[in-house]
Order: sequence, then C-alpha cells, then structure tokens
Amino acid sequence: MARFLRSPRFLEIALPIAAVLAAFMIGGVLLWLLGANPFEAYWVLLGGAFGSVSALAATLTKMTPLLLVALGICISYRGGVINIGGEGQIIVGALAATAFALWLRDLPGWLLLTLTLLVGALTGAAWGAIAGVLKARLNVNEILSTVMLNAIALQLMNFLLRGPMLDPEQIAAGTNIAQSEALPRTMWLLRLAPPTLLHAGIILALVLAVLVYLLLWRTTIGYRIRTVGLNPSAARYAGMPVPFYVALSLILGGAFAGLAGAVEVAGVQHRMLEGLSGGYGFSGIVAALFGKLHPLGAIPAAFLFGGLLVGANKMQLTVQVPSALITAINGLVVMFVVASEVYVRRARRRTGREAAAASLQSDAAPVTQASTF
Amino acid sequence: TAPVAAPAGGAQPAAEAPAAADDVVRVALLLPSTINDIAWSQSIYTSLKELQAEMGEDKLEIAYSENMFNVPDAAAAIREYAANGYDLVIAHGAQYGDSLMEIAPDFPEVSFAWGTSTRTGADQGITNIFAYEPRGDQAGYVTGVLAAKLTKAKIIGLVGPVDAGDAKLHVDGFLAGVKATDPEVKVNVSFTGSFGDTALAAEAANTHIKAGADVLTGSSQQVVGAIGVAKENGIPWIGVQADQSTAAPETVMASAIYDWKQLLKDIIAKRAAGTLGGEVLQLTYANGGIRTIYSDAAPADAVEAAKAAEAGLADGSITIVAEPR
Amino acid sequence: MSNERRKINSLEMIKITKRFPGVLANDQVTFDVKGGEIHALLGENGAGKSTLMRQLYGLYHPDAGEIRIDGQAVTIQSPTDAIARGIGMIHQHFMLVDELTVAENVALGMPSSRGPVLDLDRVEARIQALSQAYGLHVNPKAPVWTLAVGERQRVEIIKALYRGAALLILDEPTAVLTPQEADDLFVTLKQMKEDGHALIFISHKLREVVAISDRISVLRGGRLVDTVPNQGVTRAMLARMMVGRDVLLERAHKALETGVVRLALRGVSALNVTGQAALRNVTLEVHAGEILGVAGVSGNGQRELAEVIAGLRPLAGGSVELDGRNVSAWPPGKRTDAGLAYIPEERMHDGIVQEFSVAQNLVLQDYDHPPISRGLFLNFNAIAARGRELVSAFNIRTPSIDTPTRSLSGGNIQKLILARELSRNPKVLVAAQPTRGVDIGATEYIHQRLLEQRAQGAATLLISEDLDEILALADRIAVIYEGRIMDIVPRKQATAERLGLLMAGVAEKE
Amino acid sequence: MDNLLNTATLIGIAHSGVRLATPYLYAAIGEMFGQRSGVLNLGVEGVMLMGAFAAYYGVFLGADPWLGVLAALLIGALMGLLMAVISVTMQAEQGISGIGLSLFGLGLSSLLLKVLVGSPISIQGFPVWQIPGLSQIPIVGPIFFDHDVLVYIAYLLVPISLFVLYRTTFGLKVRAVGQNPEAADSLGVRVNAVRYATVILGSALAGMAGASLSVGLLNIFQENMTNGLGFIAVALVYFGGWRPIGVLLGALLFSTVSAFQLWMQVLGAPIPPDLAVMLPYILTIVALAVGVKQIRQPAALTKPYERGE
Ligand SMILES: Nc1ncnc2c1ncn2[C@@H]1O[C@H](COP(=O)(O)OP(=O)(O)OP(=O)(O)O)[C@@H](O)[C@H]1O
Ligand SMILES: Nc1ncnc2c1ncn2[C@@H]1O[C@H](COP(=O)(O)OP(=O)(O)OP(=O)(O)O)[C@@H](O)[C@H]1O
Ligand SMILES: [Mg+2]
Ligand SMILES: [Mg+2]
Repeated sequence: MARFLRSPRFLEIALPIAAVLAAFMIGGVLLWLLGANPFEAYWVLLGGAFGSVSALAATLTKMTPLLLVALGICISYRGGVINIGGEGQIIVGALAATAFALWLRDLPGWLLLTLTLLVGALTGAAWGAIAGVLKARLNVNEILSTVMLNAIALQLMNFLLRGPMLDPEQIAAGTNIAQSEALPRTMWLLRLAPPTLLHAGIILALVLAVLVYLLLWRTTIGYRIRTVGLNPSAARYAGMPVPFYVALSLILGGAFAGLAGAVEVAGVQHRMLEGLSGGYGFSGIVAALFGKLHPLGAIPAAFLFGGLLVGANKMQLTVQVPSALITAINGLVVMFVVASEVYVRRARRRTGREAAAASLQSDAAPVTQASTF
Repeated sequence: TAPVAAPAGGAQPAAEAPAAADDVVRVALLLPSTINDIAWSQSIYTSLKELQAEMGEDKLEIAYSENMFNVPDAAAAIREYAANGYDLVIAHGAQYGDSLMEIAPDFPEVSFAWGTSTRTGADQGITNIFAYEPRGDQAGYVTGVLAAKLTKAKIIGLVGPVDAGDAKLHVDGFLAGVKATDPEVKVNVSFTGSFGDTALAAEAANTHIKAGADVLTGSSQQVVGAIGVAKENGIPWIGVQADQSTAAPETVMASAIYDWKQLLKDIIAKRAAGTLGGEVLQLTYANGGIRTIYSDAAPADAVEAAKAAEAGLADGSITIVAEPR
Repeated sequence: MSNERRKINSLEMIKITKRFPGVLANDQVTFDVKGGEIHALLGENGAGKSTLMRQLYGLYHPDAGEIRIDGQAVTIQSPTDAIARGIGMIHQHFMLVDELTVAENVALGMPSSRGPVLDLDRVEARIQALSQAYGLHVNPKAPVWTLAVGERQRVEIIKALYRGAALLILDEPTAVLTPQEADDLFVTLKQMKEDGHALIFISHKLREVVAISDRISVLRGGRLVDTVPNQGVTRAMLARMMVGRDVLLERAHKALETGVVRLALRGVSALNVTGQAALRNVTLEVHAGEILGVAGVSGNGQRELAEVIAGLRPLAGGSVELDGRNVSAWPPGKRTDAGLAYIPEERMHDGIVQEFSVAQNLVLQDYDHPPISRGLFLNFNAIAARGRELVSAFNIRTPSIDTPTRSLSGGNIQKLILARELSRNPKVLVAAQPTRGVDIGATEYIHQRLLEQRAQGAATLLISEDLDEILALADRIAVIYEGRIMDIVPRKQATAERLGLLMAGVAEKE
Repeated sequence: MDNLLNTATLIGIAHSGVRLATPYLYAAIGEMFGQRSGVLNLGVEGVMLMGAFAAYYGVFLGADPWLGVLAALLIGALMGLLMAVISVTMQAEQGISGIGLSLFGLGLSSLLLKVLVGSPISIQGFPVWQIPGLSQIPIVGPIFFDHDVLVYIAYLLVPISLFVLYRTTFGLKVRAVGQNPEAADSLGVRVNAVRYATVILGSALAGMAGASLSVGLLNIFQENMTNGLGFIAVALVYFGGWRPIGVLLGALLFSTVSAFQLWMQVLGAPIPPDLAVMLPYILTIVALAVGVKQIRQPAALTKPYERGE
C-alpha cells in the first residue's frame, strides 16, 4: 500500500489534485476575509464546472479553444521552441476566417465552413511562420518575437475592426462598436446541446488531438520534430534540416492557434470582435503543460482547466466576489500544480532506476518485448 | 463542516429561488471591465447603487459580474442570472447583443437590456429586450465647448483608447463642440491602442503638453495615467463617463458623466407597467442621462458656455454633425 | 584565503559502501593514498571509480564506511568541505565555465581580498606563479572557450592548486589528451608528487598507469579486486584483474588487398566555427578494405575534417567524393544514403538524443527508410525488431530497448552508435575518437568490429588522438597539423617518434 | 507633420523615450539577473503590479514616496521568494510558473485596490526634479535631466548592474551558475542560493518598476495598469543579449519609438493610430533580426539544478 502511495502512477493523479486543494485553501482564506463562505464558494465552482449538463457543456465549450491551442503548444515545445504567441495567432486566425467567410458568404455552408477553418489555420500558421523563419534564419529568439507579434496582431485587429471590417450595421447605427458583421448562418458550427453554446468544434479538437498524437509519435515528421527539439546537433547529424523543423514547429503551433480562433468565430461568436482570444493563448500553454506536453494528456488538462475557468465565473456570479480574486486563485492553482510535479518526477526516477537495476541484475532477459516509446 | 449544497441566502441574493417577493426588483449587471474603472463600467454600477440607496436595499437587489470581456462567459452568466429569478439583466456592452438575442426568448418573464445599441430584436419578434445608448457625442460636445473656452494656447490634447464605439462617439462630439465654440482651436488626438495602457496614456498626455496643449481630456479606464500627468503639470483635465474628479479633484475641471439612474428607473417602471422590452432608450442631456459636474475652480464664463451647450442639446437647438476625420 | 598548502600524510577510505537505487556502486571498498604518492584506480566503465572519488570530494555521501585523514575520521559534506580539507578534484568532464576567463574560473567561489569586489589582478598573478612552479602554461586572461583541451586540463589543475589542494583526484585526465599533452601532464604530476602531494589517478590507459603510478587499485562491479604495488605488474595482469578474463591487447593486423578509392578529398579547405581556416588544401584517398588513420594533436582540424565529409560543415574549397561521385553539395542525409557512416567525436552531444529510447536512437539514421517507416508512418514493430537485433548483435548492455539512452554507460552508448552505423554495412566509415573514455573491454570490442568492417571492404577513416589505437588499426597514417596533411605514412614505416615529429609540425627532411 | 523634424519635437521625443524606458529598465535589468543565473521569470508582470500597488497604497495612506518604494521592493522580493521556491526548489517548469505568478499578481493587486481603495485616486508621488546645472545644458539637459528621481535611479542601475555582474564575486557566481551550474557547484558555489538571490533581487527590481509607474510617472494605480509591459521587459532581456548595455539600448529603442509614434499621432500624421502603435513592436523585431549581434543565451537558462545523487 505504502508502495502504491509512492508510485508515480498514483502521484501523477493525486498530486495535482492536492496542489489544487492547497491553492484553494489559500484562496479560501482570501474568500473568508472578503466575507464569503469558502466552502460554499468552492462548491459552487465545482457545480458550475461539472455539476449539470449545462455546466459540462460550458466547460466543454471553453475546453475547445484551450485544447486546440494546447495541441499547437505540444508540437512547438516538442520541437524545442517556446511559443507564447498564441494570442496573436488566435487573433489573426479569427480575423482572416471572418473576412474570408464574409467574402464568400454565398458558398454552400459546409464548404464555406471547411474553407473558413482552413483559412484560419493557415493564417495562424503564417503568423507563426514569421517567428519561425526569424528564428530559423536569423536566430531571433522566439520569446521576443512572439511577444511582439501578439501586440502587433492586437493592433491589426483594432485597425481592421474599426475600419475595413467594421460591421455595416454599426456604421448605420452610428455606434461603431468594433466588431465585424455576423457570419452567414449556413456556416455556423453545429450546436450540440442547445441552448448551451457547445458546438461541434469540440469533436474537431478531440479528433485533432489524436491526429497530433499520431503525427508526433507515429510519423517520421514527428520523429524529426522531437529529435530537433531534444538535440538539434544530433538531428543535423542524422541528416535532418534543422532550421526547417524549427520553423515548422512554430508554424504548426500557429496553425492550431489560428484554427482555435476560426473555431471560436464559427462556433461561438459568429463574428469577429474584441476579446475573442480570451487569453487562450496563455491558458493553452498552461493546459499543454498540465497535460505533460502530450496531445492526449492535453485533453483532460484542457477539460479541467476549462472547468476551472467556467466554475470561477459561476463562483463570481453566485457568491459575488470580485473577479480579481478568481484571477489570483487561478494563478495559485497554476503555480502549485507545476510545483507539485517535482514529486512525480522524483518518484518516476526512483522506480525507473529500480526497474533498470532489477532487470540488469537478473540478466535473464536483457531485451524486453515492449515496443512503445 | 461539509460544503453546503444549496448556498445560503442573505448576503448572496443570486442563488435564491426564482420566485422572489413581488415588490423586490432584482437587477443583474454584466460588465466588460471592473466596477472601479472610473469610466464605463463604474458609471452604471454607481448609478445602480445610488438607485438602490434611493429605493431601499429591500426593494432593489443588485448582483454583478465584472471583467466579462469574453462573450461566451458573459452569455453563460446572462443565462444564469435569468434562470435565477432576476427581473432585469443588463448586459453593459455592445458585444453581448448576439448572445442576448439568443437567450431572451428562453426567458419571456425576464427583461434584458443592453447598450450601446438601438437594436431591441423587435424585428425578430423579441419583446423583452431594451436597448440603450448614451449619447457620448453630447458629452463630448459639452466638454468640447468647455475645453475650447479654457484653452489659452488654442491647443487641446485628447487621449483616446481606440477609435471605435463609445470612445469614437465621444471624440466626434468633442471635435464638434470645440469647432462650434472656437474654430481656431486645434485638437490633437492620439490613441494608445488599448483601454488599459495606463503608462502610454500618461506619456500621450505628456506629449500633448509638450506639443503645446494646455487642456486635456480623454476617455476609458487608462486615463488615470493621463490625469496624473495633468495634475503634475497643473493642466486642467476634463473627464467623461464617470466622475473623474475622484481621481484628482483639483485638476478635473468637469466630468460629463453618464447618469444611468433615470434610465434604470424608467426601465423598472416600464417593466412594472408590463412592458418587458422592445424600446430604445437614450442617455441625453434632455433626459438627464448625461450631466456635467463642474469643479468650483472652473472659470465662470467657460462653465456658462458649457451650460448653454447643455441647454441647446437638451432642447434640440444644437445638433451634432460628426465630421470625417 | 589561505595560500599555504595543507599537508596530507595519509588518507584512508574504509569499507565504503554507496548504493544508488538498485545499484551497488561501491561495496565495502577500502582504499588509501599517502602524501608523495600516485595511486592509480582502474576499472571498467561503471566499476564505481568516479563514485568512490565523488564521495571523497563531498559530492556524494557514503551509505556506510569511514574516511580518515591522517588517522582522523572526517565527514565531508560538500565540495566546500573537501576543499577546506585540502582535497581537489579534476572531473571526468571538465568543470569549467566556458564563458568565463581562466582567472575568473579560478577565482569562482573563492573569497576575494577586496571583500565583495573581485580582485582579478591578484588572481592572475598567483596563476602565473603556479604556472611557473608546475609548468602549467596558460593565459589567465583568455576565455576558456578559446582554449584547447590540454590547456583546459591545466586550468583544472591550477584551480585545485590555487585552493591549496594537498590531495588531487584526477578522474580520467588523459582521456582527451594527446600523447604529448599527456606527457606534459605527467611531468606536472611527478613534480607535484615530489612536492609531497597525494595524487589519485584514474585512467583506462594501462600504459600510462604503469608509467606513472606507485600503487594500483582495481575495482570491478563496485568491489575492490586488489591493490598492488607497481613493481612487476604487466598490462595483461591489470587487464585480467579488471575484466575477469584475458584481454587481447594487441590485435593481429593482417594486410589486405585494398580495392577502389571509396572516399576522396581533393584540395579541401574549410573554416572552423570562429571563421578561421581549419582545413587547408587537404587531399586524401581511402580505399575499400583500408583503414586510414588520421593522427594529430587535438584541435588541428580533425573535427572539421570529419564534419566536411559528413556534410555538416560547408566547404571553403575543393571537393569531397564518395565512390567517385562528387558529393560536395550533398546534405548529410543524402551522403548517408550513399553509404557513408559517421561515428562522431562528441557522442553524447551529436551522436544520440539522450532522452530517446535505445530503440529510437538505433534508427536515428534509418528512420525514413523502409522497413523502419512506410511512407510517412513509423513502423513500430520494425523499430523494435531492429532494436532487439542490434542490442544483442552488438552486446549493448541495457535493461530494455525502451530504456532512455541517457541512462546507459558511456561504453554502451558508444556501442549503440557503432551498432547503428555499422549495421548499414557502410561503404565509407568515418570514426572520430571511437574509444575515447571507453574501458578496455569495450575498446577491444570496438577495435574488433572496425577490423571486421575493414575485412568486409569498407573504407575507414579513423581519426584518433590515441597513437596506440592508430598504430594498432591503421593501414596508412595521415598526420594532420594546423589543417594540413603533413604526410601519409604506411603503417610499416610508422613509429611513434616519427609520427610525433610530424604531429608537432616538423616536416621530414630526406 | 513637417514640424515632426524640428528640434523641439525631437527633444520631446527623446525626453519621452528616456522617461518611458524607466519601468522597462528596472524590470528588464532585474529579469536579466535572474536569467543570467538560469531562471526565466515570466511573472514580472504580476510582480510589477504588486509593487506598483504597494508603493501606491503606501503613499495613499500618507507615507513618503520613498517608503512607498521600499514597500514595492519588499513586496517584489516576497513575490520573488515565492517564484524561487517554486522554480528553484520545486524545480517547476519556469515558463508556466511565471504565468501563474503573473495571474496571481494581477488578481491580488486588483483585489487589494478594490478592497482597500475603491476607485483609483491620484496621489502625490515623486515630483519632477530638474537636476540643478545639468538640466541647463542645451538639448541634453531637457532630455536627460528633467525627470523624477526614479527615472535617474533607473539609469544609474545600468552601471551598477555592470559593476555587480562583472566586478564582484557575487556577479561571477551568477554568471557561472547560469552557464555551468555543475562546475560552480564543484567549487562550492551554492547554486540554488545564488538563484534565490537573483530571483529575489530581480523581483524586487520588478516591484520597483511598478513603483516607478505608480509613484513616479503616473501618480495613480489602476487595475492591470502594466498592460503587458512586464512581458515586453522579458523580451528586452533577450533583445539585450543578457547584458546591461544591450538591455538599456533595447529599452531606449522600444520606448523612443513608442514616443515617436505618439508624437506622430499628436501632430496629425496621416497614419491610422492602430498602425502607429505597432511601430515599436515591429522595429524591435527588425532591429534584433538585422542589426543586433546574436548572443547565446545562458546555457542553463530554464534548467533547474539538482546534484546527480
Ligand atoms: N548519480 C547516480 N545515480 C544513479 N546511479 C549512478 C549515479 N552515478 C553513478 N551511478 C551508477 O553507479 C555505477 C558506478 O558508476 P561510476 O560513474 O562510479 O563508474 P566509473 O567506474 O567511474 O565508470 P567510467 O569508467 O565509465 O567513468 C554505475 O552503474 C552507474 O550507472
Ligand atoms: N561562451 C562563449 N562566448 C562567446 N562566444 C562563444 C562562446 N562559446 C562559443 N562561442 C562562439 O561560438 C562558436 C561555436 O562554439 P561551439 O564549438 O561550442 O559550438 P557548437 O554549436 O557547440 O558546435 P559543435 O556542435 O561543433 O560543438 C565558438 O567558436 C565561438 O565563436
Ligand atoms: Mg567515471
Ligand atoms: Mg560544442
């Protein structure tokens, strides 16, 4: 039993939960200081995230862009680049998707939808490619370029939504709210559980998670990406064009973020407007890392993190605490969860060594059957 | 103690059963920024609080969700409030319109309101949405008149967030007001590109001052930075939306504030009379939705001119024509 | 800062046991060293030599056993403790900060005469003094990354001496040195011994051990086999103690018929990373069934030579031909496909991906060819099959083919690379320092494989700074100096002296 | 538009640039120390906000601005301690723990503002102090010597950090630990202690960056008033190649271009304001891509250190 409690498999699940609880405890003190009942608040949070069909639907809706961004982050990180340009890539993806869908609004819905999502992904990819090429060709650090590109995308959005893409209705009404015209209904993503906002994008995201897994671990492209990420000089030695794969990692990361933007447009907002990126560019990184940078791990991670965000809103609404408190608690959760990982790693290293040693000593079967890596 | 399944009532009105006592009006607010942004969100929250003080805590219950810049989150909250027995759900931002149109039909007993817009959804057969629109151009016009009177250098600096929405309306009105008062006066306009870049707003104010401006104005929450700079340089500031004199009483000459109290009262009254929506309401000088608060330090002649403009806008003798920029 | 050297008359380690999870790295090892003595420590890769020494230096702590200095039991908590007790250590991998200058590396962690402010002038002066006293020539102002390997070694020794070390542990100090550099080091070591220093010397090179040590201890599988005085021991005896069986130290080298030219360099020049000329007009031919050894002092263009052939470094002039085809413009992958294999010098850095499993690393060159992949998709069964096959064919000691390669010993990692490269039956093999840091058992094995490959008709370019290795394996020996081929000597006519002169840049006069 | 090139305008731009660079300098130099020792702290933004609030609130309560600065330094150091525990001791992935710290600081500072102050109210921070004599020098005077005292200190920080980094035993340890922690460890340098020191120092400076806004440039605090400034500061460390002078040049470039675009707008240049706002970001990337010599990052950056026992 004690052995089980120290096993990485158990800790892997138990520790993040313990970390969340610890963060909640500190948050609870803050809640209490603000005159709210922490138990009630967290109960509401939990219920708001997972407690009913509509709660689950809201969580899944939020999970969709998180998962999409996280998939891109998985690829980027595996390729050895730190993509913090998700926000910008979401924005340009959504902008281009919107412009495209409005331009060809008379196409049949399914075709328009498909093309629109593609355009979103391609534009995100192009935005990622700027950072990618700058890094691959001119060795410009991607942290710097993606931070700057986020700001540039934001201003691009301001410019387009205020001028060229401004909703004619807004002009007519003289209100000039910075948002685009609504997309044709024919191309909206299917709503899965009306009246909730849950839409077919979640299915797309889940399918893509599996595809990204296959890409990274079952194809030669993925093998190259991971080799370049782990050891560029070995990759060069193995004949891989390292700069290309560095750029590709950022391009694919951008493609997924851009797709997330397009999916938000086609599934949720049905138009482009400010605030669409919703911080997913950053929370997607968190989700990806929660999921251990594994596309399949990103699924539960995005689900949990999405639930946390949804439940937190519900908590604000019900308990009437300032939104800032919830931001602070989220920050604590993120910090505590990553901090707790060290114990999982240590446990894994310990058992790994034990297993290695045991099998070396027995010497009976120097080679095992297992073949997954 | 174990977590309680059903949140206790008392201080937390939101979770109570839908069937509330008849004479209690329950209002929920959805705000894109915070209740202390000293601009857009604060202005309506303050008005609602004032109304509550007027009507009594037991007659008006308030709940709010702030920082709802993400529309789906706001939509979820709107639905939640409606389902929880709120009589009136106010979505204080134009971006929430589509969500509202979708949600409102599911809750025919509940009134919704949103701004800034003129769309009530009546054309789609929706009857329980009020649309409201503060005439930011009127606020801009009056402050423009005041600023034109105040400036000696004949240069005014305007620090805007982005050139869109309410902020754009304000700028258009401001320019018209200045031009009507003194065509010689030049208005330098700059935008920081966001609502929250306090540091850049401050530097914009500095730049305006360097470029010769001796009166400053601007809108959105970031202007606190600019107000600080105005104060430091002893240059008068003119505020809009909320009462910005709280930030620096000696610097802020006037604030053209949005007073939502009357509008809220109107909506509540209409609702009591059985009209759940379908009307467009405006905040104007005529209906007291916009008021200007003048500082004692403001020169009398300037205040007089501004007040004349107020009156003109109120009685319709002044109409604002926005010029292309 | 105490400049005086402490004195250590004797240091004893008694029944030291150190266990890593699942590994008994040291099992009741008893070992001692005296002032004015050089005590050599021998053993295969993984025998526990470094572990034993790291406990002496406070990097690890013994699970059981005792350390005594001059009869006094001590506990050594940390390197700081060890330094304070007069113990210095030169690690198997250099412990230098490349970006810092020599003086800064030496001053690191030492109190300064000016309190919190560095006093590098003073440090430099003392370095000069130490250099003079022990023949350790190095420029204190030079950044370490500009230094050659031998110089870095000297910096390590200066670092220890500067800290007043009375006992110096040298963990494989010669693994990366040329014979000349090693000889220089031995002069220094002997001088230190005369001065009363206690020295512990770890090496895989039996010749060196026999040449300079007073006593020799051998570890095997974490246990002490024996400690013997240097009188009358032979290399064969030591080898048997280490491995537990007889080891073939000299290999029969049959002359073979050589075939066509498989690899040719014609007038090749290339730049190094700093943009200076590293290869100047190099012309070489390697025939099928031949091993061409490239001898030279480290840093004379060997790395660039290997890299231009592998396609990892652009040519500044000339051409490279594989099997008669000019491949100068080909990327590395294409050359590999054309039958080139390359065992890189920096095996951990270039040769493998440490985080990958053994099986994954075994397909690092073949991953995009059938049967390892079909189209875009990797074939896992084929990868596993290849892994199992090579692990057993090349006797790679690993718990499983799924083990992260990082956790293998250096010798086994080298075997892995060898397995991957040789399994393709290359037409041309470039092997750079293939046995550096590898124990004699594994060295024997690698040599045997290289000769097998030669017998099968491969053209091999063997780049090595170990003259013994070159003399044992090569058919012809090219000597490289400052990027030029000084001469190419048939093995029959090659002597250590003749090669040594060429390596020093002295051209022969007829 | 034609007066964009007259002397007064150019002086104005330079003056604005010098002042705007202040928070970047504090934050980026602090961050540089952390990165030099191997710790990437992406939480600068949150630390700045907490520092800004602490200083603001101190002065709001009637304290001297200097006490406010002290409060900012302390709060910054405390946040740094938190970051160090998580990323050095617990070896958490540094990028993500930094994002967590950012969120935490953003939330907590806004919460404190709301609970303790309500709506923002301006305070009397540091006044502009024209340095007697120096500010009289033509051109140079109005550009460099017409600021509040926190601006001057920010620039003093550049030579000070040069000295600390290259001329002290502490700086030597920092450089060694960031490049080769194993080597430093083998010489008895306490790697994690050095990292704690730099992260705490760096965060204290980030706190001061916040103070330079709230009690220096702006005299007020507002929710999320840094608005991404902290992330720019991190980017500037990369731009500056982990060197004080490089960071200084990066901060000046970025802020001067910001100032330039503000002037363009004010003077009515026919460019959409949104596009003008992009300028500094674009130019920073371009400058790094074409002009600035690339320097390798500290080899151990983002890699936690643990002895191999
Ligand atoms: N930090 C560690 N954790 C776990 N196992 C270790 C560690 N260090 C060494 N070992 C194991 O202890 C054993 C002895 O290793 P050590 O490094 O002492 O060998 P060595 O004799 O120095 O070998 P080489 O000649 O290759 O340097 C090996 O099995 C090794 O894998
Ligand atoms: N610490 C340093 N400071 C400044 N420049 C350096 C430093 N280290 C290396 N360089 C520069 O970078 C060049 C490349 O160094 P190095 O050989 O370590 O590269 P590398 O990428 O590791 O290549 P390889 O894979 O061949 O080892 C050096 O020759 C030098 O010009
Ligand atoms: Mg060893
Ligand atoms: Mg190298």
